[in-house]
Order: sequence, then C-alpha cells, then structure tokens
Amino acid sequence: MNGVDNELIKKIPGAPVIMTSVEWAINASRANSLWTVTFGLRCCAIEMMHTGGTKTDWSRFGFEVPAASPRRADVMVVAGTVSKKMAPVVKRLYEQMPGPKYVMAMGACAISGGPFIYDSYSVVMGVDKLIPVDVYIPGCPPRPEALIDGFIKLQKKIMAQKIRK
Amino acid sequence: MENGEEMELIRELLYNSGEPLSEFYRWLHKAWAGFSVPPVFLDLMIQFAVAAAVFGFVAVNALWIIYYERKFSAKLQIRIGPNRVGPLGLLQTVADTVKLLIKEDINPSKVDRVVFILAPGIVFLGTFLTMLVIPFGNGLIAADLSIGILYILAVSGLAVIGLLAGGWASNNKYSLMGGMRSAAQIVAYEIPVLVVILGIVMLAGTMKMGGIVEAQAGYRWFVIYQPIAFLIFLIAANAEINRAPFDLPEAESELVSGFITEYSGMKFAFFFLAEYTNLFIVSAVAVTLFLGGWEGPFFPPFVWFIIKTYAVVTVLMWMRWTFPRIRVDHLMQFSWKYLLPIALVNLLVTAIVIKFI
Amino acid sequence: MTVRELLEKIKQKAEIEDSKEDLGVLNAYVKPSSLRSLLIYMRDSLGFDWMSFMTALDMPQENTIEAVYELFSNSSKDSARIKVKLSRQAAEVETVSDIYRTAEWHEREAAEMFGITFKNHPHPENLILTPDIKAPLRKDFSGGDMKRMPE
Amino acid sequence: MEQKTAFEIQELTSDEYVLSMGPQHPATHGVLRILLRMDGEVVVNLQPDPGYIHSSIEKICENRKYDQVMPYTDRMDYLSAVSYNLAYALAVEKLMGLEVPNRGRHIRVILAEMNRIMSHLLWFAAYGIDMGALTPIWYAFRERENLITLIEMQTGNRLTHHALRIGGVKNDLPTGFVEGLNKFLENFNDMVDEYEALFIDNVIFKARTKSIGVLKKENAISYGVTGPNLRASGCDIDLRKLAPYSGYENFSFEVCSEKNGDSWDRCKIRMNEMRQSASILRQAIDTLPEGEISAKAPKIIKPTPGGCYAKVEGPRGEVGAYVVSAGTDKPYRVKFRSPSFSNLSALNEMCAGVKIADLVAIMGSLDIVIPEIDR
Repeated sequence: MNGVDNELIKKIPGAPVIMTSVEWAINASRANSLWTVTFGLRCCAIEMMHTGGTKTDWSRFGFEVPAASPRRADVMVVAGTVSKKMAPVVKRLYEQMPGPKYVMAMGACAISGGPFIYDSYSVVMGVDKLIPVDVYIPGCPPRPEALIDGFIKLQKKIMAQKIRK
Repeated sequence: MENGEEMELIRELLYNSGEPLSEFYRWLHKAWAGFSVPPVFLDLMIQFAVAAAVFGFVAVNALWIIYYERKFSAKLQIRIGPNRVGPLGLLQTVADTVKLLIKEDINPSKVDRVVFILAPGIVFLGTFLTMLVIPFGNGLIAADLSIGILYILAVSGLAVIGLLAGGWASNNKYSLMGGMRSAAQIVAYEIPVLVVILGIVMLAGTMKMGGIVEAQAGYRWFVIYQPIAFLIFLIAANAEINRAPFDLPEAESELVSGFITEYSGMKFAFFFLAEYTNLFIVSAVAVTLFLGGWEGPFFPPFVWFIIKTYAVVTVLMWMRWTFPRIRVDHLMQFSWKYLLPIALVNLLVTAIVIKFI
Repeated sequence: MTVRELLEKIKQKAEIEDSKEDLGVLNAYVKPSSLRSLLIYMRDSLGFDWMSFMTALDMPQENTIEAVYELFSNSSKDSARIKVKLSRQAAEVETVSDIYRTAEWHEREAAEMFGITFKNHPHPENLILTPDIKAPLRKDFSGGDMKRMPE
Repeated sequence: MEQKTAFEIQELTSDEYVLSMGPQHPATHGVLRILLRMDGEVVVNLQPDPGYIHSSIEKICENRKYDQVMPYTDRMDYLSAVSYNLAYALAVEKLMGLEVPNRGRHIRVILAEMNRIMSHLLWFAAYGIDMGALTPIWYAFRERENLITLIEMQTGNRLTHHALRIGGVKNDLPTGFVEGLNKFLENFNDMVDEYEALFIDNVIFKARTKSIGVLKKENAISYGVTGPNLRASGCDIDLRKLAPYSGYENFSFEVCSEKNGDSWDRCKIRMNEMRQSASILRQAIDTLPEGEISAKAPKIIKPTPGGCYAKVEGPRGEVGAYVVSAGTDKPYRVKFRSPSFSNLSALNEMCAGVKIADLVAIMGSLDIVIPEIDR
C-alpha cells in the first residue's frame, strides 16, 4: 500500500509532506546509483563495455561501479543469450542480489531468444521466463546509446516507486 | 570587544588552536562547577563531542575523497566522470551512500553470523581510532598522545583482524583467500613502515605527533633528510591499506572481491568507508612525518595540512590507476628482500649520522 | 603430393573401404579397426602433424554416421580427410586423443552431439551440453520444446 | 540440478580443495566455468567446463538456406565477425566454383584486417583488467570506437556486421571511408607504441607474464593451438602466408613470432600484429582496384554435392568452416572449427603448478571468446 495515502499517516499533521520528500530522496538515491553486476553473455556484453567506454561514458550517470559480486549490485543487465545450462546460474545470481533489484534484458536474445528462436534446442526464449524484467532494450546488439536510454527509463521507473506500508 | 581583538582571536584560533581550545576547556570546567554534578560527566560529554566531530569529518571526507577519485580517474582515462547528480556530480557519492544504507542487508545462511556482522565494525574501528591522533593543525588534534605514532601503528593493526574475520566468516573460498592474503600482506609491510618511522622518531626525538611536526619547523622537513625512507613509507603504506597495485586481498579478476565478496548494503559501506579513510590517514601520516605537517606560508595550518594530504592522496591514486597488480609472491619478496633491508640500512645510517655529527 | 599418390601410400598401411576426391582433397573411408594405425602413420611418416578438427556427419538414409578427421600438413600444405563409417545404432570407435591431443575435446563434442562412443577416452563426460539433451545434431532429433522454422 | 563431474568426485588429498571459477567470474571473459583443484594459492590441476552459451548454431545452420547462415556466423565470434563470414563464404564459393572479383576480395581483406585490430584492441583492454591495470581499457576503447564508426559506415552494424555475401561483399566502400581510415592509421602506430610502453613493457607486468604459462611447440601443435598463441611458441605458421586466400598473397607483411611460448610472448605478438595489420590496411587502400564488388551468384544457391573445408587466419587462429552440401538449397551440415576451442583445450598443459593470479594471466593471454567455443 502507498505510504503517503495511508489513512493513519494522513492523520498526523505534516507527515504526508515529510513522507513524500523522504520517498523522493530514497528514490533519487536509488535511481542515481545503479551499480551493475558484470554479467556479459554474448555480443551485447561488448556493447555494454562500450557504453562504459570513452565515447558514451556511463559513469556520468553514476552507473560506473561494476560490482564483481552480485551482493553489491542493484541492476543486472542480461546482455546476451541465456542457454539452458546457464539458466539456473542466472536465477541464482538474481537471488544473490540484495533488494531492491532490477533486471534489464539487453538485446534480442535476452528479450525473446532472438535469432535462436527456431530450430534451437538449448536456448531459453527470453530471460523473462526465469526472472522478472524491468526494462527491455531491443537491438542485436543494441547500441550504447540504446543502453543508456534503457538506464534512463529505469531511472524514471524507480522515481515513480512508492514506499510500501 | 574591539574589532581588532576579534580578528586577533580568530587568527589565534586558526593558527595556534591549542591554547584557545584549552582555555575554552578550562572555562567550561569553571562553568560546570556551578552545578552540583561531578566533572567526569563534562569530560565524557566533551569527549563525545570530539568523537562526533571526528566521525563527521571521516564521513564527509570519505564522500569527498571517493568523488575526487572518480573524477581523477576519469581525467586519466579521457572520460568525464560523474556529472549528473547535483552540480558537477558532487552528490553522486551521497546518492551511493544513501542507497547502500537503505539496501537489503543480507546475511547468507551459512556464514558465522556474529563474526560476519562484527568484522566491518572492527575494520572501521581501527580506522576511526587512528584518526584521533592526526594533527590537523597546531593544537587541532583530538588527543595528542605522547606515544602518538606508536599508537597509530598499534591501532591500524586492528584492521587486519577485521579483514581476516570477514574473510573467514563469509564461508566462501574466495573470501578466505582474500583474508589470508591481507593478513600476510599487512604483516610483511608493517615492518618496513615501523623501521622507517623509527628513523623519523630518532630525528625528531619524540613520538608525539605534534612534536614530530614541530621538530620540522623552519622548513627542515624530514623528506629532505630521509628521501629513501619517504619512498619506502609511501610504498609500504600503500600496500598496507590494500590499494592497487597492492590490492591483492580484493583482487577483482582473481578473487571476485576477496574478503568483501559476500558483504552487501551497510556492511559493505563500512568497509568502503574504512578503505577510503585509510587512504586519507596514510597520506596524513606521510605529511606529518615527512612533509612538515601543517607548516606553510599564507594559509592557516589546517588548510596546508589538507592541501599536502590531498597531494599525497593524488599520488597514491595515480599509482593505483597506472600499474598492474603485483602477484602475491612477488609482493612478499618485494617487502622482505628489498624494502626491509633498505629500510634497515637507512635506519643504521641515520643512527650513525645522529650519533657522530 | 597429389591425391592419387597419397591414396597409394595410405592404401599400403590401412584398409581403405572407399575413396574419392572432393575439390582437390582426398576423402578416404577407413575401416574403424585400422583408423588408429593409419593416423599414427600419417602423423609420423607423412608429416600430417595437424588435426584441424574432428566431427561427424549423420546419414540416416544410409543408416550410418561418418566420423570425419581433417588432417593438414604444414610442411607440404596437403589436406586429407579421413572418414570412418559407423552404424547409427551402435556408433563406437577408438579414441585418437592420444595421437592428436586436440581430438580429446573434439571427440567429446562429437560424442555428445551425435551419440558416438569413443572407446578409451580419458574424459568421457559431457563437454558442452547438459545431460538431458541427447545427440541433438542427429537429423532425427526432436527436443521437447524445439520450435521448427515455419517454411 | 547441478551434477558433479568426475573431476570433482576424484579423491582429494588433505591439502587440496576444489574451487569453481565461474561461470560468472570477472576473469573468465564471459561465462566459462573452470574447476580448479587448489593447494592454497597454487593450482594443482584444472578442467574447463564450457557450454554455458551453447546456442545450437550448427543445428540452426542445417535448417537455413545458404545465404541465411551468414548472420549466424557473425554471432559466434563477435570480435572478428568478418573472419567467420569469410571462412563460410570461401567454403560455399569453393563448392559453387564462384570467383570473387578483385575489388570484392580487396574489401574483404580491409574488413578482415580492421576486425583483427579491433579484436586485438579488445584483448588489450580485457587483459588490462585481468592484470589489475584499470586504465588501458579506456585507451583501447577509444581506438576501437574510431574503427567501429568506420566499419559501421560500410556495413551498418557495429559488431555483428553481416558484411560479406556469398560471391563478394554487400556494399562498396562508402564515400569518406578511405579518408577516415587514412586518418585513423596516421597515428595508430604511435598509439600502439605508447600502449606497449605503458602496459606491456611495465616491470610488474613483465614479472607476472615472463616464463609463465609456457606452451611447448610440440604440445601446441598436438593440441591444435593456432594463431598468436602458436606463433609465440616458435612456430611461424600464418595461414595468410601459408595458404593465402582472398588475395593475401598480394600484400607484404611479416609473420610475427617469438620463441619462448610464455604469456609475455603472446602479448608481444598481438601488439606487433596490430602494426602489421595497419600496414596491410595502408597497402590495401593504396592499391584498391576498380570494378565489381561481387560475383553474380544465383538467387537460389544450390551447390553441387560434396564437402569443403575453408580456413582463414582469424585474430585468434585458424577459423574454419566445413560445409557439406547434399545438392539442396540448405547445407547438409556446417561445422565451424573455432580457434578458441582448441586453444582452451591446451590450458591444462600450461597451468600445472601456477598460482591463481597466473591462471588469470594465462587465460587472458590466450584471448578466448566463449561463444566461439560453445557455438
């Protein structure tokens, strides 16, 4: 339930205002400090590295901290094909991340299986079959600009979050 | 009070903080005597206030130093660095910190829970206690112990217990390896640092941090007399605080993140805070021992102290972003085969020179 | 060395069931029993020190699986393709991973992809696939959720 | 779900333990799992466990028409997509008896060499991170970004170019391409010198790579190791010289080789190869012939029955495509011979008794690309 709309909180004078600004501050800090778990699977991983490269430097937005361990990551960018052998690992990595956690499906393979939809016996058709996905970034592979756009979309999504009761 | 007197007081406070502070202390005691409460409580309160001030400095300084490192590395790497959050990206580290503090705090099911939770605290405690004897200016020191430098060596050794405990308690092979590495590394590099500091103590004739700075007054900085010792101190101290190229305990490409692999949220923030505060402390100690402490023209002492410290911090950052990581056995050999003998010879020469000249 | 000369040479050492020239490369079908001795001979005496790859071809219409060994000689720049015909039901052949070390992984791959058993292989377990997928590169493979491309 | 392999079940001595490196580990360049049997920091024995990105490309290729296979070849090795394009195109052209016009072959060489530089630059970047030097990556990516902009002008894609067609190339060189390439090549050699001085000739780096991970010549040949890794072991085999294809015989370049076969030699060779590729590129744009870029291939490609193995020298070694035709419009079987597959199989040979830090250094110096192994 939305904390600001809570009946009890509404009765306390000034509480909704404070709640709103606290909510804003929490969301803003979450949205502006998205640490990615370094998780590259295929071609998209290279474009992900390029996004951090000199031309489209993603550290400007504060995404630059690559967390080697999922324990410190906020967002998992699934960059590439998820195979059936990899599927349990992806799931486990997601479970190891502390909440609130977000997932971005980067590229056609992570969205739907991409070029491997037909005649393939070992590809999971989209990572959303395994874990909940927040933002989909189409492309094969998507350009760095597209990935940054995806990050900004995720930021907007986070800013619209409400504190639960 | 006349205007000129006021200026004089501010000047006195800035340039020679020790005297006004102790006067203020005496005044407080006098005022306190009016109440019928034992003065122990006043001392306690004052100490609490000092500790809070130091803690505030540690937190703000860590935020700034992390931002500085990000911007500095971006400059080295032909990038821009954070510039979206707040003006010039100044609030970036604030956002990171707030996020880390409100993140889910995971205690994995198979960890040794008590030790796992205590470890970041121990590491941070070691750092925090060291901060107490850093002389920021003339008299601007939380506790000017008569064995100040010895105290730093002793207390900074506390951190290794935390690292080792964290590595062990995580119940992760990578973490354990990281913890073992850090223990071996700190033991190996503590000794050259100790020997180098002995030379300085011989020159200064005191172990008091303030005394060491005063011994260098008149721009007779010890770096001029002990250039080799200064280099050894920089290298060994850099190794002691586990920064690249000596970042073996958390070598990312080898051990994932070493002893902090399993840590998340607030506990990780404490490790992070300790790491960057250590960087500041090492630089501050280098400034105190070798670069004349707060001494300098035009500006008040504490400004000079901060400028010099950040110059040393910049050099250490420059080292971090330039060199590849050293292998673990090379690291050990470097300390035992090169740094320690050179430091001992340096000490011997210093002793002979002091004795006979 | 022309294809004909090469064929003459290896015919003395091994039982060649059939042979043809395919775009200037010798394709020789060898009896499974003499595969190992032939490869040792070719490596040591004819200078075929290089195995580019080892794979298999599934031929359901002939009810055989062909194991293909592509050899190459750096000194004479000759290629040779040695093939062994195996039955689809009981595909079994001796390993050559001790002759050419690279065959170790290639054989593991061929084994899981085609369901061939390599006798005396040092690491007979799967290399790439999970154990629930069996012999996917056979022509009649139909995995549980494999979607066919619409025509 | 997780099954234990024979390697894990084997009896351990009391000092040893099994460490599973990967599939998600910063040093494995993608998702490779390596099972390590460790004694403290020392690797006693190891076994790679690939297959985490296996996407059944060979099965898919059997069910596509000949020209539809081409996009899949890009996605096996995204760092040098043109090498795989080229190997496949050469195999099908040989089956059909097509002759590619001179200009088309030239453009293929330009694209392949650009890909080689891009690939080696990425290796440089990734190796820096492996070794704990965090700055080389940005310099390498600056150069890569320049090259990618150029190659995007030509092919329309940044990584998976799909640049070649059976019979030639898709597009002629666009206007401004040659000027842009010239501008890039102008100071590229200086850049390589600088990077080499910064990273490869660094004292710490030398101490960590010299006489580490030695691969003996006879072992390299037996394991089918190719490319820079083979040439570091003192065997100067380069398919561009040994069995020239696509007009490589018209260019003069040196085959870089070293003697010791250690990690440092492998690094040195890649740096030198970047210089050689730049020289080939310079020759290629100076001698660019006029004419058609593509042979007239039939709309529906139906080669005569038979098999053909074509191989090219990719950045990592011998890239090969074995195409078997049954006379229909779909290939009967396509087998790709990927260099990383063989190179990685020799890892155990190099790693006995090294430290875990050395293992990372050796793996990085092998320059493996995982999807190429798994396919």
